Amino acid sequence: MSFEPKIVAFLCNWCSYTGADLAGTSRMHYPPNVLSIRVNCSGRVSPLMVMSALTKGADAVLICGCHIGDCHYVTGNWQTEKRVPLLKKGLESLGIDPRRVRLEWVSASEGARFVEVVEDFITEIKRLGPNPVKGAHHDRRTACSL
Amino acid sequence: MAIRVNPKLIEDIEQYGAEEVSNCYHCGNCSAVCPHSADPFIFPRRSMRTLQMGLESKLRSSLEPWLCYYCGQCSEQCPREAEPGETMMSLRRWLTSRYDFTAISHLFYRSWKAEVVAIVAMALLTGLGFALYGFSSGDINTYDGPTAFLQSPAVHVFDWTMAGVLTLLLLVNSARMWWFTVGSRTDIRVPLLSYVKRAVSLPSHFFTQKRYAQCGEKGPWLVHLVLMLSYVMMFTLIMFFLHEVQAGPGINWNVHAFGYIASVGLIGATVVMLRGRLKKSRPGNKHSHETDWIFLVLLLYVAVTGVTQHVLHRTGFDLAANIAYLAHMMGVVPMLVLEVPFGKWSHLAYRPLAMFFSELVADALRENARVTTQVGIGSPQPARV
Amino acid sequence: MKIGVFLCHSGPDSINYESVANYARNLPEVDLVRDIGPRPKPDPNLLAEEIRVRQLDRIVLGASSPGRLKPAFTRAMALAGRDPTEVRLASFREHGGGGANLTERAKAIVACASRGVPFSLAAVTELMPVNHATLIVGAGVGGIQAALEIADAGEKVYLVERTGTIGGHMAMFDKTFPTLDCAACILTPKMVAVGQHESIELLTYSEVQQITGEPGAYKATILKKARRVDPKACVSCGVCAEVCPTRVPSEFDCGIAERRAVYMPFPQAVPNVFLVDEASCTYVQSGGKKCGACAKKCPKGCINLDEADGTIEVEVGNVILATGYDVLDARRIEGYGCGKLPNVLTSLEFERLTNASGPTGGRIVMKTKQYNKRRKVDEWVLSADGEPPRSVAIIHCVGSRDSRYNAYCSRVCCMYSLKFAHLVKEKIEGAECYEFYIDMRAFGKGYEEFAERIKSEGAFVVRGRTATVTERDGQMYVKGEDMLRDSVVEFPVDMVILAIGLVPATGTRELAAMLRVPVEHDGWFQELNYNGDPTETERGGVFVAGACHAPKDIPDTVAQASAVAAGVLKSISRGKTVSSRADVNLSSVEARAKTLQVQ
Amino acid sequence: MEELRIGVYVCNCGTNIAKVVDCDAVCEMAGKLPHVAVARSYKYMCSTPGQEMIVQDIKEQNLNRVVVAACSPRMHERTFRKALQTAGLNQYFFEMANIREQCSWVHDDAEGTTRKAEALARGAVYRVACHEPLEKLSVDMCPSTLVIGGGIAGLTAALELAEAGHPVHLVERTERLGGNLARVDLTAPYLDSATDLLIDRITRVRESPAIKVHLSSELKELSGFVGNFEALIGPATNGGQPTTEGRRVGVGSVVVCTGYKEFDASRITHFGYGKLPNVVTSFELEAMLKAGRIEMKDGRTPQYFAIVHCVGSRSREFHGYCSRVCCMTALKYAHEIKSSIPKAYVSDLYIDMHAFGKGHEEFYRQSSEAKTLFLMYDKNEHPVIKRAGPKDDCDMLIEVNEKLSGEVIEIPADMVILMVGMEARPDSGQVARLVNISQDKEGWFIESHPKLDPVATTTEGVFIAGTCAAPKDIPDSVAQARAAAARILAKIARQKIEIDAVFAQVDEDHCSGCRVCNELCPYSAIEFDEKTRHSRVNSALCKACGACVAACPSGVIKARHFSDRQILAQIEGILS
Repeated sequence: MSFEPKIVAFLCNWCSYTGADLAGTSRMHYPPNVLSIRVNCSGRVSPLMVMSALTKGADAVLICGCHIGDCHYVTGNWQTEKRVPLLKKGLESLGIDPRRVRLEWVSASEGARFVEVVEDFITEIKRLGPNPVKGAHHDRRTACSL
Repeated sequence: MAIRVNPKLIEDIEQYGAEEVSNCYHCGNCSAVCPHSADPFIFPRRSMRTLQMGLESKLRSSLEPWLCYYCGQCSEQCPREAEPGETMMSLRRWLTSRYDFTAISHLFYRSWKAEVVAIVAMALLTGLGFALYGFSSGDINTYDGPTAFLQSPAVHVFDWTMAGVLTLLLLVNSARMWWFTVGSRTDIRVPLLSYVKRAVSLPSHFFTQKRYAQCGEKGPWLVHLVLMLSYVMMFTLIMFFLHEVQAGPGINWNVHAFGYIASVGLIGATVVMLRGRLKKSRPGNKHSHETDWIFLVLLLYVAVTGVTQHVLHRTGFDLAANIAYLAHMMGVVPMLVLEVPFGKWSHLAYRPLAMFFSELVADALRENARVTTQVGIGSPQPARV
Repeated sequence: MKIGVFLCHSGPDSINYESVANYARNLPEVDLVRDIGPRPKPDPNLLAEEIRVRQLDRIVLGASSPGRLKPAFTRAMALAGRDPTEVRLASFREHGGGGANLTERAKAIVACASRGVPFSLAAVTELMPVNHATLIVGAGVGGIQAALEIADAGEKVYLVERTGTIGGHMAMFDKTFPTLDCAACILTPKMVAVGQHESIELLTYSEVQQITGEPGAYKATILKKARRVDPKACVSCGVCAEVCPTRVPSEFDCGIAERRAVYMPFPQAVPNVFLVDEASCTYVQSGGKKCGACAKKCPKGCINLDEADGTIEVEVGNVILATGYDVLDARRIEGYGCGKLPNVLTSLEFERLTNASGPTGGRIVMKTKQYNKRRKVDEWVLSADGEPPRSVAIIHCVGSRDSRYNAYCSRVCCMYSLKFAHLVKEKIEGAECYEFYIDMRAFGKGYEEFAERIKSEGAFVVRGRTATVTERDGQMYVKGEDMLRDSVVEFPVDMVILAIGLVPATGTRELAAMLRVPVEHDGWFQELNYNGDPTETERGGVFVAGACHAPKDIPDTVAQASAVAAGVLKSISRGKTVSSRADVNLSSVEARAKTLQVQ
Repeated sequence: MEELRIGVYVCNCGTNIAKVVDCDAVCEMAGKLPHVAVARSYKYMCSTPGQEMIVQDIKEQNLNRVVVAACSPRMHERTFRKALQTAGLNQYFFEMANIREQCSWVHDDAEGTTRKAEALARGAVYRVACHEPLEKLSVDMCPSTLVIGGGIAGLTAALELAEAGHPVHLVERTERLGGNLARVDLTAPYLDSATDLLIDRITRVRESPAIKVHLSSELKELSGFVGNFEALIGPATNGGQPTTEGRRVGVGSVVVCTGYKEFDASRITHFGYGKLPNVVTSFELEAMLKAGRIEMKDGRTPQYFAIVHCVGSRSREFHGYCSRVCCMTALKYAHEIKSSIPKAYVSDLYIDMHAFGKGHEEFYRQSSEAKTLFLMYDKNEHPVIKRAGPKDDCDMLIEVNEKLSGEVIEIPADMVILMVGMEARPDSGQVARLVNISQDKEGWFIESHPKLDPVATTTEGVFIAGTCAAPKDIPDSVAQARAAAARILAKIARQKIEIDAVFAQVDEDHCSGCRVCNELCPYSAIEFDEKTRHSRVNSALCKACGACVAACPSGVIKARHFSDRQILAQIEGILS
C-alpha cells in the first residue's frame, strides 16, 4: 500500500486552530494524515517538541500561527519566524531534511487556506518518503542544544 | 439596443382602468395559475412588468392581452392586490385605441361622457335622417307594403353601405394590429406557409372561442357564446333576409323562428351579463369600466326595441311599430358605427385575429431558435453561479 | 418665534384630533394650527407660500409616522427661505401609540415638539422601587439567554415555560445557518446551565395566569400544570413510556413521529424527566377507572396520576416576554396540498426529519404507506428505511409577504430554506433541489456568502413563487413561473418543503392584555420605540425579547435577550425602575420640556 | 501520589461524528490504554445525561482524570470542566480530543478517520495523565468601563452602564458625539426622526454625572486584563504621528463601538461617480434632503431619479457581503423624494429587496403603491450610467439588463443615488491590536460566537457592539450595545472575576537570570528581581502565550497546563 505520512501539526489557539475548526464547520475535506496539537501560540513551539515529534514517529511537523502582525500575543509569531530557520539548520546537521518542518500562517477565517496548506504539505512529504530518524533513540540533550 | 423606460406611460394607461399595477412585486403567481399562460406567451406578469416600465412599443406589439379571458384566477391569487386580470382588460382597451387609426376610441375610453355624447348625437342624426326619408316616401301609419314608412329595400341598402364602411374601418384597424404585432417585428419572420396553415383555425376560434372554454369555469364562456351566436344569427337575418323579417302581417316561421331564437339569446345573455356586473359575481366583473356598461346597455336596448317593433307590427299597431322601428334604428346605428370599429365590440375581430397571429408568432419563434428553447412547459436549469 | 402646527389624522382613531388642535392653539408661540385630514398630499410650493406669508419659523407635524410628510415641509421651509431644519415631528405611533389615553399623550408629544424637545427626553417617568426578582415568560433561546445573563449577576429569575422542557423551537433544529453548526451543540450547554443555575427557578409545564401590580412590584400567579411525575425522583429510565399503551403525535417532532401519553419531549430535555399529558392519558380521561400501567410499573414509584394542577404566586420587579412564535398553519393555503399530499412537509417538520435525533435518525426519506394495526387504517408514515426523495422543491414565502395571510416577511425562511437545500444535497447523493423564491434575503453576517455557496453546491434557484402543487397518478408536480428564464415551469418532484411563515405565539394577545402592553396590528408585541428602545415596552418594567416582538433569527434574538437583561440589571443596581409611559401626565411633560428648552 | 484513573468518553454528536468515525472502536482502543478505568461512547456528551454520566462515573468509579473526545474544545471545554467541578474534581484534570471539526467533518474515509480519532484520543489520554490541579485566581472587578466610539451604539452602552450607577469613559475620535447617525435625518421604515433620537441620547449622556466624555481623543494603549485594564486616552491624531501622552484611566471592561465607514463610490468606475455631476451617494442625498434642497449641480430640480442598490456590496470585486440597511434606506429615499418633489419619477434598481425586519415589507409595499418603479438587476451584471443625448428630456441614461422582463433597458435619470454599502473602518486593524481582538477577512471584528455570544470577543472583558462587528441597522445596534452592557453589569454585580489559571511560572531556584524572557514578553509580565537576580512572572498580566517558555535556554519557565511534559506526552500519545 502507498505511504501514508504522519504529520504533527502545532496550531496556535487563536488563529490556526480556529481556522482548522472553520475548515470543519464549512465541511471542507483533506486527508487524515494530520494530527493537530493545540498550543496557545506558535511562539510556544520549542525545538524540543519538534524533535520529539520527529523522533517519536512523525514524518513531518507543521507549525501554524497567526499572520505576522495579527498574533493574539502581538509578537509571539515573530519569535517563531526567527526560531524555525535555526531549527531547520539544526535538523540538517542531524541529517533530517529540513523540508519536513514547515511554518505557515493561517488566520481564523482561512479554513480553505488551512486545507490547501495541509494537502500541499502531505503531497510533498509523500514525495520525500518516510522520515529516516523515525523511531530512532531520542536524545533529549541533542534537542535542547539546538 | 436598449429600450427606453417611460415611467409616464402607466399614468396614461391608468385611465383605461389598470390602477393597481404598481403594487405588483413579481412573485410570478399569476402567470403560473393562468390556464392560458405558456411559452412563448407568459402572462399576466410579463405584461404587468412591461406596463410598469412603460415599454410602449413592446406593449403595442404584445398579443397576450387578447389571449386572456379574465377568469380572474390571477387577481384572486395575487398577494398584493395588483389586479393582474384587470390590467389585462385595461390593456385590451388601450390596444383597441392603438389599433384604431382615428383617435376616436382613445377619446371614448378615456372619457365616457364623450362617448355618450357621440352616441346621442349619432342617434339623433339617424333618427332625423330616417324620419325625413320616411315622411318623404311613405306614411307613418303603415309599416309595410308600398307605402311603408321605412321601405325595407331602402333600409337594406343603408345597412349594406354601413356594413361596408364598418368592415372597411375594422379591416384597416386589423391591418394595423397585424403590423404592430407581427409585421413590424424585426426579431421574427413569419413564413407565408404558416399563414395558410394557421388561417384555418380563424373561423373555429371565431365561432367556438374554444380558448375561453379552457378557463376555469365554463359559465361565462357559454353566456358569451350564446350572445355572440345570437348576434351573428340576427346579423345574417338583417343583412340577407331583411325583407322577409320585416314583411308581415303573418309570421314566416322559417325566417322568424331564427329571429326569435336570436332575440331570446341576445336579451337573455345581455341580462345575465348585466346582472353579473351589478352583482360583481366573479372576479372577472368586479371592476366595470364605463364602456362595459354602455356597450351592454346599448345591446339590450337595441334587442328590446327590435322585438317591440316586431310585436307591435304583428299585433297591428303600425304607427307604434314604426316609432319603435325608428327608436331601434337610433340604437342600432350608433351602436354599430361607434362600438364596432372604435369600441368594445371591435374585439369580435381582434380576438380571433390575436389567436391567429399568436400562432404565427409562435411558429416564427420556433423557427428562430429551433429545438433549443423549450416551448410550453419546461423545467428549470441550475442557477448561474 | 412663530410656530405652525399641522395635524394629520393618520394616527390611532382613539385620538381626538379636535381637542389636540385646541390644545395646540394655546401653546406658546403657536401661530397657526391646521388639521390636514387623513391622507394629505402636501404640495411644497403651496406650503412655502403659506409659510412665507405667515413668516413661520418652525413647523410641528403631528401624526403617527409624520416623517412621511416631513420632506415636503422641509423643502417648503427651504423654498420659503426659512430654516429647513426647523421641522419637528410629533410622532404619535413612535412614542408608544396603542397605550391608554392617547389624546393626552398626543398633546404632550405636540407640546414637546413645539419646544423642539424630544418627547422621550421630556417624558421621564418617575422611578419606583424595584423587586430584585425577574419573571421570564417563555424559555426558548431568548428566554434562556436572558435568564442566564441575569442569573449570572446573582439575581433571582423565575423562568416560566408552557411545555415540559425548555429550549423552544431552537431545540428542534438540526443545523443552524449560516455556520451549519448543530443547534444542539449551541443550545444544550445553555439549557444545562439553566437547569443547574442556583439563581434560576425553572417552572416548566406552567403558564402565567395573571399578573397584577405595578412596575417594580408585579405579582404573578403561575399555573403549575400537573406533571404527574415527581421531577425530583424521576431518573428518566423510560419504563413508564414503554408500558404506556397510548400513542399520540409528538409535538416536539411536529407530528411526524409518535410519543406516549407519559413522555419526555426529547432525550436532551431540561428538566430531564418525564411528564404525563392528561389530554391523551387513558387513566386521567377515564377518571382513574382504566389503565394506570405507568404508575404501577415505575421502578421509583414517582408517578402520581392523580396529581392536580397547582398555582404559585411570585413577586417580581421586572417581567420579560420571550414567548416566541408559532408557525403558520400551512393547510390554510390552498394550492400547496399541505395536509392532503403526504410528501408536502412544512419547514418545521423537515427540521425534525433531517435531525439526527429525529424519527428517522436524520435520514431524509419520503413517507411510506403502512397499515396501522391498532387503528386499522393505512397511514403515511416516515420510517428510517423509507425511500430518499430524488428531487425536492422548497417553496419560499409560504403565507408570508402575502396580504391574504401575513403581510410581513418572516425574516428567517430564505436562510433556512438554503440550509435545507444544503442538507438535501449533502445527505442524498445526486438528489436535485429547487428553491422557489421571490427575493433571496441573505442579509446577516456571512449570509450572502452562504447563499452563494449553496448555489455553487448545485441547488437550482427559481425566481418566482410556486403557484400550485398537484398530484397526478402518484407523482407530485410543482408549477411556477421561472421568470429569470421567462417560462412557466412544471415538473415532477418527490418532496415539497413549505417555508412557512412565523406568527405570534398563541396567547400573545391575552398576555398583552393582562400586562397592558400594546400589540401591533399583526399581533406582535409593540416596542416602546422602534429605534431607541427596541426592547422596552409601554409598560414600565416589562420587556420584550426575541421573536415575540417580530420574526428574528437566532443571533438577533440572543442579542435582544441580552439587551433586555441589561435593562433589568440596570433597574436592579439602581434599585429603581421606570413607571409606565401611560402614567406620565401632561403637566409634568410640559414642565420638563420647558426646562429642557431653556438649557 | 494516588493511582491514576482516567475516564474516556467518545461523543457521537448525533451522526456528526458517528457518521464517519467508528466511535465504539475508539472507545475500545481507549479502554485498553494504561490507567484508563472507564471508556464509553454516547449520542450527545454535552447533553444533561451525557454530563451526568461523567459526574456519576467520577463519583462511583472515583476517576481522577477525564478525557472527552467530541467537538472542538472551543465549543465545550468549559461545559465539561463545569461537570468536573460539580463532581468535585479539579477542572484542569480534563482534556478534550477534537474528533469533529478536525476529524469527522473533514475526512470521509471511515478507516483513516477512525484511526486518526483514536490517535487524537490517545494523545489526550497521555496528556491528561500529566495534568496538574490548578486553581483560578480571582481579582477585583473595576466597575468603570471604557466605551470606544460615540455613535448610537457607544452612547447607548455608556448610558446603560452609567444609569446603573457605574462610571464610564466615552472616547470619541471626532469633536462631536453622534457618529454616522448624526448625518441621518429620518429612519426607515417608520420615518422617525434620527435627530430626536440623538438629541435624547446625547443630552442624557451630558446630564449623566457618571460619564466622562473624551472628545477628539482616542485610545492609545490598553494594558492589564479583564477587570483591571489600564487605558491611555490621548488626543486623536487621526493617522498622524502617534503620541503616547494622555491620561491613564483604570477600567474593568472595554466596549468597542467604532462603527463603520461608507464605501467610497469613486472606486467603481461604471457609475461615473465623481465624473457625472449628478451621480450622488446616499449620504450626499441625505444632506440635500436635510437642507430641503434637492437640486442638480446647475440648480435645476430633477424630475427623474434613479436609486442604485448594493454599491460596493454583494459584489465580486468589492465586498461580498450585504450591507443590510441600504434596501430600507433606498425605500426611504424613494419616499422622501416623492414627498418633497411630488412630480418626480423614481426608479429603484435592486438585486434582491431585503425588506426583512419589522414594518419593512409594509414599507416596501407603500413605496410600490406610490409608483416607485422597481427594477431588478443581476449581481453579476452591474448597471452602466452614461450622459443622455441633447434630444432626451433627461440628463443621464442608465443601461441595465432588467431581470424581471429580460429586457436590456435604459432608464432616464436626472439624478442618480448610489446606495453605498458599509465597510470596516480603515483603522479597525489598529483598534483590534490595541484591545487585542481578531478581525475577519473583511475587517469586521469577530465575536466569540455568532449565536452564543454575539457581543463578547476572544479577549475577556472586551466587547464589540454595533456596526464594527458587521453591518446593522439602528435597533440591532442598540440591542447589541445593551447586550454588551448587560455582560458588564453582571460582572460588576459579582464584583470579583476569576482569571484563568493558565499562565507561565519561573522556577526561580534554577533561573540563571539571563533575562532573555524579559524582552520577549509582549505583556511585560516578567519582572527581573535585581536582588535575587531572578525573573518572575506576574500571573495577572501573563496571557500564557508561552513564548518565554519556548525561549528559556535553561528550560525553567513552565507554562501551566501547557507544560513541555504535557505536550510531549500528547505527542507521544498521538504517534504511538
